[in-house]
Amino acid sequence: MSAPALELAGVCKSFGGLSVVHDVSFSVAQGERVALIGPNGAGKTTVFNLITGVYPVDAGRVTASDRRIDELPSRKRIEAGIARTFQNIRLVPELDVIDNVILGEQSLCKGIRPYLAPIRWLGDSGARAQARSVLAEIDLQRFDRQKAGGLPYGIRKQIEIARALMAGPSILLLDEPAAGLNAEEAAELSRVLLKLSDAGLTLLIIEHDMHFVDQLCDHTIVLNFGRKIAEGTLAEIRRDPLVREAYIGRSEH
Amino acid sequence: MHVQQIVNGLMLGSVYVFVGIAFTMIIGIINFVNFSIPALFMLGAMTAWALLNVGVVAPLALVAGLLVGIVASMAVEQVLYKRLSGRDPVISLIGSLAFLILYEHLVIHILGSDQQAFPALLPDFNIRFGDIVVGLGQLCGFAISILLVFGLSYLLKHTPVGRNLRAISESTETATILGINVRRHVQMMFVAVGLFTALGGLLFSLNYLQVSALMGQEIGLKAIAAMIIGGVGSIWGAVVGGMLIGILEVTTIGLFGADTVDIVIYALLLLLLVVRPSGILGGALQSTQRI
Amino acid sequence: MTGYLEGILVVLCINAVLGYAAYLPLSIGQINLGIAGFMAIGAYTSAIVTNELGFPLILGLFSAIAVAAVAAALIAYPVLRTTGIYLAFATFALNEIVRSLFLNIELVGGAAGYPVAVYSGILFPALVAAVVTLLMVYSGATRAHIVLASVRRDEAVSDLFGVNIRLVQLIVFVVSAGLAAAGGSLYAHYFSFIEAQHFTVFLSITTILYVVVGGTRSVWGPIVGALIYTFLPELLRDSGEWRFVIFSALIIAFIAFRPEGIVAPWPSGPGSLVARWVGRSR
Amino acid sequence: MKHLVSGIALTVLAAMASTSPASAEDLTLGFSIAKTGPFVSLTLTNEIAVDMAVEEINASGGVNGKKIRLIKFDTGGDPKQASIAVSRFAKDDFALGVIGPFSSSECRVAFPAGERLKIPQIAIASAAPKLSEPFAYGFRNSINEGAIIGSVMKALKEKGLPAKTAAIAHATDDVVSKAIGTKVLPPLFEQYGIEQKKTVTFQYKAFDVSTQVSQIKAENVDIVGLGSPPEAALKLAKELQRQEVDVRLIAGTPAADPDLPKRMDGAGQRMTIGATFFGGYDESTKSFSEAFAERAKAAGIARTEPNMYDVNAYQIAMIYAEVMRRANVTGKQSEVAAERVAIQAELAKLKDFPTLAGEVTFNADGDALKPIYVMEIVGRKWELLGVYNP
Repeated sequence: MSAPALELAGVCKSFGGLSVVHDVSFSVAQGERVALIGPNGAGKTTVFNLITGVYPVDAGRVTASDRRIDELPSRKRIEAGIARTFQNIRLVPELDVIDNVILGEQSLCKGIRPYLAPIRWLGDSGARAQARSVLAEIDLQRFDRQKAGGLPYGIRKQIEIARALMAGPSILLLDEPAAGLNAEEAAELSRVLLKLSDAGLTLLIIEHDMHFVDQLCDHTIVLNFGRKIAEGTLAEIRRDPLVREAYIGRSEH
Repeated sequence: MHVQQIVNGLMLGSVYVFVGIAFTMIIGIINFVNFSIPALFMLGAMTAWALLNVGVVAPLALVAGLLVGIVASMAVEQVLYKRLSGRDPVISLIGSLAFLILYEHLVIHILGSDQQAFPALLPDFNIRFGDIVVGLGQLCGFAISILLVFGLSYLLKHTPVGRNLRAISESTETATILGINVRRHVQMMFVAVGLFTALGGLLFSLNYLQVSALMGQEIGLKAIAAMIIGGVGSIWGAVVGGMLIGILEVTTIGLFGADTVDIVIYALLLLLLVVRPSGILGGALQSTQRI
Repeated sequence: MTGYLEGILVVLCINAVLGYAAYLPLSIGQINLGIAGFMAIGAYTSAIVTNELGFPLILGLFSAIAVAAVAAALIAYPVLRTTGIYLAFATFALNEIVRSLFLNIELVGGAAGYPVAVYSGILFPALVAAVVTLLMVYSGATRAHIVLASVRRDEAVSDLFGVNIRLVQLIVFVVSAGLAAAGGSLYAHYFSFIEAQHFTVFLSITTILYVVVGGTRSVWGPIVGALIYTFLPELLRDSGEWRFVIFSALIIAFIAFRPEGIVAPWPSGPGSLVARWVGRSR
Repeated sequence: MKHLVSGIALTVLAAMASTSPASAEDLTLGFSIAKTGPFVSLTLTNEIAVDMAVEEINASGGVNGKKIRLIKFDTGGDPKQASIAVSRFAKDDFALGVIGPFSSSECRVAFPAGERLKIPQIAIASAAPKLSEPFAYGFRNSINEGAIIGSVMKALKEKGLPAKTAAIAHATDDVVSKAIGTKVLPPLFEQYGIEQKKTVTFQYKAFDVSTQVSQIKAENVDIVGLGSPPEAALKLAKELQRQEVDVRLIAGTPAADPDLPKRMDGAGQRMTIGATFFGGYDESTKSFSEAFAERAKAAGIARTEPNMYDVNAYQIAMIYAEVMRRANVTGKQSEVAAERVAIQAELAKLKDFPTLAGEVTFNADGDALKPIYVMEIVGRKWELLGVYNP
């Protein structure tokens, strides 16, 4: 059994005395599709930020394929194969879509040479070709020359995915990818993610749309008030009283 | 002779305190970097001079100076703050600089660029203790600024308006949600700063008996240094910073001559910015990291 | 080429090079008020090496750029610890220190200024300005432009995708100093005389203002800004002092109604107003 | 973007077209004025004096039967514009010579340009020492400060006025003031056996000079040698009055402003300066002042009394007329280069040329030698102490 793609062990984080993530441990195997669910404010996005190094962990360890990454600066974590998207869109609106995607492979550009090629004028070669192919994978290549700022919410969400894929990650962290998509768009997205996963990409997805999770993920972790309260297949956690209580509160009888 | 030099230093410092407070108030409370303040200082003085020159009676000319200062400050609010509210302070810095240059050239065109003698309204605007001479203009300026600092601290801590202003300084969005009429408070701030800075210009003219279209620049640059050294956003910081620069300038001139004054003051400013950007007293009014 | 236009074109070349020196920091959201200080370093270095060491013009230019770049690299560590308006204040203090230093160094004439023997004619400034413009426009097509726009819009996300923010800021600071020094060298060798009183913080401020008008989000912004800043006063020549009033009013109008400047990739086109309001409500 | 650039190119052409072509029969002179910018209060009226001179010359038949045509260009006191003015006068307007530029900082940039283009320039107010020496085509119708303040010292000695101990106060960031304070005053004090005490310095735009005055007060000297522009002289005098320091200020041409006594408003009593013009000296200066005052009122300018720079500008126009007559200049475009060289030669050997307010000579450095009027402030007016020839 190869080392898990991602493993959290006893991770804690508190902001000024308020404990937001408390002793969370879980692991995501290579090629697995895991969902991270829980009510708002459960600490899901904070876990993502701890994995990607937006802020340091207070305690515990984060390892990616057996390499400890919680001490790496945030800039280096993407080189450990961890790419992500964001809950609220964080693209560069004044740049074309294709340029936004090209930024994704920034971690692979070493030295001065990558900055010398006039990629905008070279038509379809080098960085632009690769970016266009990544966009094609999620059927967005028709937007490549448009400004990222002027596009609808759903499209911009998926462009963030393309940007993350551009970094050639081994594990992709998706923060509510289905939010703002209609049923048909969500189905299309999950079909694309399934194809990527079959190609070996590990997925960890924060999501509220249970139908989307059901279609896509085989393993689910539930957080509530910063603690892991359940883990397992979607069917198992549906029957778990703790989960039901977290979502719909205790019955009065 | 040193006593006179210290008095000179304190008097000089009180000018920087006056304008420094105006800067720090508006940055501290509404996070707006208002570089047009030196122009408001000049507009107050030049308007009063122009009217006195044409024979307008003194009180009327002085009040007119204050009004022009207020109107000019309101224009900055209308054109810049209203349109840019919430945008990053870098744009407000650039916009207010443009206003500074506009007001200066406007005055140069209408009233000329050379330095004018401000008529001595009071025969001898000084008090003398033995051979020590103390400028009355700066003394009242200093007294007014100390009064203002106490007044403002009281207003901010114990009055509803103060509470609203502190809410706005934390975040304009939450203040709006809480039902505070942010626009009215901001306009009030700009009026207060316009009035206060123009008053500073008048007191300066009464004491130094000289005005010019570019008088704001020299004082403005040093007042900004005073605000930063004292601590951006802290009113008491502006007082400490202003006095420090006044004394520093006097001692540097005394020891090394005038040509090293700029180097000493701006080297201190740079050092402080790097080592302790929050200044001597720290941004009391508002978290400095946000700017 | 008439005498009048020749002089104006050289001023345009200098304004363009200086514009790019102000544009680079602006393109990552920084205000560098020290441009005039580095222009002074460039002007004096170029003048000294050509006057005293007999360097040819081109070597004068390169030594000006080199000395300014090294000075910027040395001062960068402390200065770049500051951000936002603190960086603006730090560079403004830096500018005043450099200017006062030159005002008091007798070797370079102190307050009396320093004559420059080697005259450049108009071809040299035009060539240098053209090369600088081409390089900057070329950089607009490379990955560098993408990284700069990304650092300006969102440093955190850029960092997460592997951009070394500190390194980008350092490179921008040093290159901007080099460009300002080039502008200083061109000024020195065409006008044959330099005095420290010329390189005030208000020169940095007016440079930044016309680049903001031109547009800080496109490599063409500084060129458009320099064209307007150079030719508008000439057109209003007979209106005397009014030309400065009109010019500053124009800047305010732009900053209030189109802060992204004339040449702005987005929002541009008919939908821009709607897009802008959407952008603002974000 | 495209339409924008073409728009700007069009406007550039319009700006060029405004320079009218030189008609054949005129003698063209360029006039580099600083109508906007820092010197505006001193330069505003130069135009009136030069227009008066040109009208006078053209009315009396012009030069060699041809009229003088004036091309005016506002430099705003900016050195870059002064250099552009010279290349425009030389290349576009085929001018034979340039009246101006005004200030030292403009001359330092315009003189090298004039030297390259081989076109003579006569500066109006530049007083920085040794500025025109390296330039054959650069002349200055102003006297170096050493001669001016030397005459002031001579007047003090002759009148037996108290001058045993002296201090120096000079601005550090203005080239002329610094030169006066460091290179002119010390040797003069030595030459006249005056014990020189402390030197205090200030920035010319500083608004507060109380520190410096307190230092002077501690020295209790008879006279204070001053190197500073009019504004700083005003500040210092007022502060001396405020701190009740009784001392005589002596200064050179930068402080020579006819309105200074009024602007002093009672301060600066007995301040003594040297200048190259004194309104009430003789009939010709009085009639010039009256004619000047009329035109100044008509133009709505506050100051109606001519200052020495107006007279310098007037003299420059007269000098050009004289040297063009001596070099029998034709003004044809083909001859313009040779005629400029001839004018330069005539200027270099100009000696005792009689004009308003005395005779003018150009020395080897290209600076003017002419009578110096020493005057002191009494009440709110200048009073003449004496006239001295350098």
